[in-house]
Amino acid sequence: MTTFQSTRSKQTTTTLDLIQTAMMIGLVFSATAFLSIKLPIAANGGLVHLGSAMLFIVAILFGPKKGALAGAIGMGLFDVLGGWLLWSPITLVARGLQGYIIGKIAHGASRRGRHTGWNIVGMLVSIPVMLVVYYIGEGILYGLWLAPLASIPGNIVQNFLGVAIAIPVCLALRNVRYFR
Amino acid sequence: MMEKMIFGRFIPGESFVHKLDPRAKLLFVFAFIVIVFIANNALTYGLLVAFTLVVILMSRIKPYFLINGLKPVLFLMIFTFLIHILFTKEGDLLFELGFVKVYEEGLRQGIFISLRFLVLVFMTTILTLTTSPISITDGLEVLLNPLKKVKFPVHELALMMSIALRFIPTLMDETDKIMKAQMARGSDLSAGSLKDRIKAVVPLLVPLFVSAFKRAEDLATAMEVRGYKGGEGRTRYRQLKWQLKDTLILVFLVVFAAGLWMLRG
Amino acid sequence: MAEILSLNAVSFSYTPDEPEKRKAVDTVSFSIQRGEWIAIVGHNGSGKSTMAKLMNGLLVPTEGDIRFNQEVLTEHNLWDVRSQMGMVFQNPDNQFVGATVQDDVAFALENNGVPFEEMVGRVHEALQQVRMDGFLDHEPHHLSGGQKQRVAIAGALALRPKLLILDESTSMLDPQGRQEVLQTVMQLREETGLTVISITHDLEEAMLADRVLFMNDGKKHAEGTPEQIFALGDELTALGLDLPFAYKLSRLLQENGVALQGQHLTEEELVNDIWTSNFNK
Amino acid sequence: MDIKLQQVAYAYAQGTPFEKRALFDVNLAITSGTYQAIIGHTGSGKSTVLQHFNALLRPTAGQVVLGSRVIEAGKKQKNLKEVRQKVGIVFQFPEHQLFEETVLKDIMFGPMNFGVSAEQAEKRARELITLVGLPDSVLEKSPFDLSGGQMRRVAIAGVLAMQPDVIVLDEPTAGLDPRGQREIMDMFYALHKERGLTTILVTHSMEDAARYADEIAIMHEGRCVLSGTPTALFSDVERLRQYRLEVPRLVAFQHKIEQLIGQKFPELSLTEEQFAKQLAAITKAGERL
Ligand SMILES: Nc1ncnc2c1ncn2[C@@H]1O[C@H](COP(=O)(O)OP(=O)(O)OP(=O)(O)O)[C@@H](O)[C@H]1O
Ligand SMILES: Nc1ncnc2c1ncn2[C@@H]1O[C@H](COP(=O)(O)OP(=O)(O)OP(=O)(O)O)[C@@H](O)[C@H]1O
Ligand SMILES: [Mg+2]
Ligand SMILES: [Mg+2]
Repeated sequence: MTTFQSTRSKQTTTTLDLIQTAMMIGLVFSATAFLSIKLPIAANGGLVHLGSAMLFIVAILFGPKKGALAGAIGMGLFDVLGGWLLWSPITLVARGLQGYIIGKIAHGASRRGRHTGWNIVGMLVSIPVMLVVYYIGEGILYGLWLAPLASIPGNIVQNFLGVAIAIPVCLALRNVRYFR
Repeated sequence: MMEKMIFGRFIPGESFVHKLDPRAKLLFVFAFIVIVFIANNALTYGLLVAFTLVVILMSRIKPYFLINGLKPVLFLMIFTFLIHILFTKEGDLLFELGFVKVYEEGLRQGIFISLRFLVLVFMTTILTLTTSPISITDGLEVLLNPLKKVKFPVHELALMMSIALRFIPTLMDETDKIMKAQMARGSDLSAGSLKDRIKAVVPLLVPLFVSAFKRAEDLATAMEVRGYKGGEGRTRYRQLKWQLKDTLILVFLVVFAAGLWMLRG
Repeated sequence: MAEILSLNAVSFSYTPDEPEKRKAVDTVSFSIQRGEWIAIVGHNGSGKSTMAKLMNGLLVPTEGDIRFNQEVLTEHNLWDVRSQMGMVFQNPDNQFVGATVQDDVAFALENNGVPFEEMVGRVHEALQQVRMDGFLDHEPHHLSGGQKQRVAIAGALALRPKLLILDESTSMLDPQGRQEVLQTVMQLREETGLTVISITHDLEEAMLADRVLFMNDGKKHAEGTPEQIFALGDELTALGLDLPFAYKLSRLLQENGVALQGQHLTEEELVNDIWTSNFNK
Repeated sequence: MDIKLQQVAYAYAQGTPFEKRALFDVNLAITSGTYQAIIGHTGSGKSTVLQHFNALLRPTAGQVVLGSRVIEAGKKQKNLKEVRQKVGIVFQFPEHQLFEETVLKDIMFGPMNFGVSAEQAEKRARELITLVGLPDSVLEKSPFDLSGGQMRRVAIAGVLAMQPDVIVLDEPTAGLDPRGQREIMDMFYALHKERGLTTILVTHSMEDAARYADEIAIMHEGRCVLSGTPTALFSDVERLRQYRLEVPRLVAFQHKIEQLIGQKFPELSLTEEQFAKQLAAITKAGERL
């Protein structure tokens, strides 16, 4: 009976892991594509998508592996389908790294994403990494080292908005049975 | 409603390009991205543009959709164009406007880089306009298959992608519903100060996560009940058919690339 | 008739470390014969879904055992048993795996390694059985709830199961969708002799069954033909269920002084009794 | 608060290639204090209509009059909050809107968004939790630790806490067991009677429409094709069929009995009690003859 239980639950967990990751990819994609809030400031026309926020939350809740996959695939897929195919390799690396770093720091030393301070550290550390990857990637793409600077302010705004949203949402989700 | 916008990028059709195998199209586009960088003079860039035009014609995509696809990158194109014009200071001075000096080489580079961008964006847009997301996933899965040898989880990745795609419209509907329910309770993402708006995200995202999580549980259960136990021993229902024309267009692309190589300056 | 499935003193607890908490399923035993239609009824949280999950090994009993075709369900025969047991859940959206209708129906076949050529035939056959063969390439978000549930049934049928479990498969549907699904199941049973277990709150649905299991707080409260179960009367309402239309009405009529012979479960019986006892004297 | 829809049309995704017209020329007037049911085949536009009742959707043509507010197509609207506070909506599966740490906070969320003080909101929450049939002790629990039926009740309390004048219900009992369904429907009916709450119920259950509603409107393919009292509407079986709807089971049963005995009942029965009384009267009259 005990072996039955363990083999069964092993398959169940791998399947569930897979599907959870798929759902998180879907969430990151959706937030990138359709969810945005309007900022009073004019960067990016004022409309900032919530993809980064969603990615941060996923990485904090589920750790580095799912964080990296959700970021890389969720946003990479958005590039592929949304007409930004050329940028997708950059996104894949930048967002994958971001998810990984946040997840790693938030889940380091058995913190399991429950330590708000470390979660913030994770997010803050990931931001420059993302900016650098985009800078280098776009530099190669455009054949210029000046043009990619243009996307930095927008990216910064979007990332900091992500931090501002991820903090309260993660605090709230901690109380939910499924995420305890 | 929102769902249709993303998948709306794919426009079903019966053209030659639509009917190509997604693997062929993916390989074609990846190769094309590299080939574009061969061009370096007026002749080769001209050929690239002509080639792209032929593909556009063959795809029978209405120009409206292509132009639409261009919109998001238009700003970038203009921006790079200007940067080249302003900062490349080689060749003859063409004209001077106050402190702005435009050199021949700058103009040339500006035009070339913009053209390169344009053909790349058109070509990639055509791929997404003529290939359904699920075919793209199928194509990628098969192309990545050799990586299974090095234990790369190709099946899992493809399954995750296809399930994510399958659930995006559902998640969007859900988002819409939750947003409306919270709006009816007086919380609004699109009103108030920045702080208010950020606060209004919590009542939206928390239920969205909870529901996505429940869906994952339900779906995993349903999959297991239907005998899902990983990628091993599975057969495939979606079959891709490689046809002669798929080989031909790739051969043609190689010939084209060779031609470009010989004609480059 | 041969037994297809039985539960023998099965208990299950989601929180085994807290024995003081109520078990979700508490020493339940029953047996189902081939070709039977069994309805399981009971209030929200009475343990119906837990029982369904125990039946195909998604959960493992903390006590007792489950037999399929007289064989105890273990890790060794688990996947084999699952391939003979189809299951359709409540939420039509959360069980649609494929990108299109035909992909979804093929999913179980792919998992079981059925070769491509055979799959095509079986997918078409299964979709014909639920009358969804005109929808091969439709995507899930363009289908109604009832259509999705029929696709889910086809997905189970493709493996040619012996037993079909419906866990409140009609409860999220509108009346028409519900009717579509029920009719599909009834027709299937006639054509193929499929064994059906339907978990439901809908009494009219339960009336279709050969036998009804009435669950209360994880325990089997009663078992019998629909007539026997609905004859329990107020016990049903006290434990969260409702009374069938004809039963409720015949009681009210008697309270109001209309002469009737007794209780009635079906409309026809009631109509006949009203006629014979009052107008055809 | 009276509600009036005048020549209301609505199209989803208007102005895009995916435009989908869901309402055409809907006219509907709901007098303050009425219990109004809206029935119709799936996809007929019921949910779309009800989102106009508190300006979650704004008409693409025509106008919606909500008390003293007029919401007109094409005009910018300011301060819709005021309307939203007066019209509470219980959506289908309302438990999906729960998000707070505790049940108490979740119930307080709505009123506090509308400027009610914390003390006042808490007082309402404590009152309402009993009203929806839950023990006080759940107030301190996380809503996600409750059962499905309990979550549903908490979500309903969260809408009632805004103390709306009008309550709109979109199939509020879907998925509950029969007892739960009855309890919830009876609770809304009691609120309607005791507090004079205007109640708008969207339902697939002809039985509920017959039992509770003063007025019923039928939606069909984006139009409001018929409205009237339950008795009037359910007398015309053929007409309902046309809109792919059935009469309540009891009404069909009455027709059957009427045919059998060759005699019409004095009126159409909308509740079992009413039917029993009428039949009893007929049989007694028969005996006396
Ligand atoms: N995953 C779970 N973890 C902990 N407890 C659970 C879980 N699922 C169900 N339960 C509990 O087990 C009991 C039986 O639940 P079950 O879902 O089997 O009831 P049900 O009869 O199917 O109810 P419904 O009619 O609402 O579907 C309930 O008390 C429920 O709270
Ligand atoms: N967000 C949306 N985007 C596009 N079309 C929609 C949207 N919501 C509803 N529709 C369409 O509008 C029409 C009316 O839908 P509505 O949801 O109002 O119907 P309903 O009467 O509430 O149906 P049901 O009984 O199934 O709840 C349908 O054809 C539906 O497909
Ligand atoms: Mg259940
Ligand atoms: Mg609706």
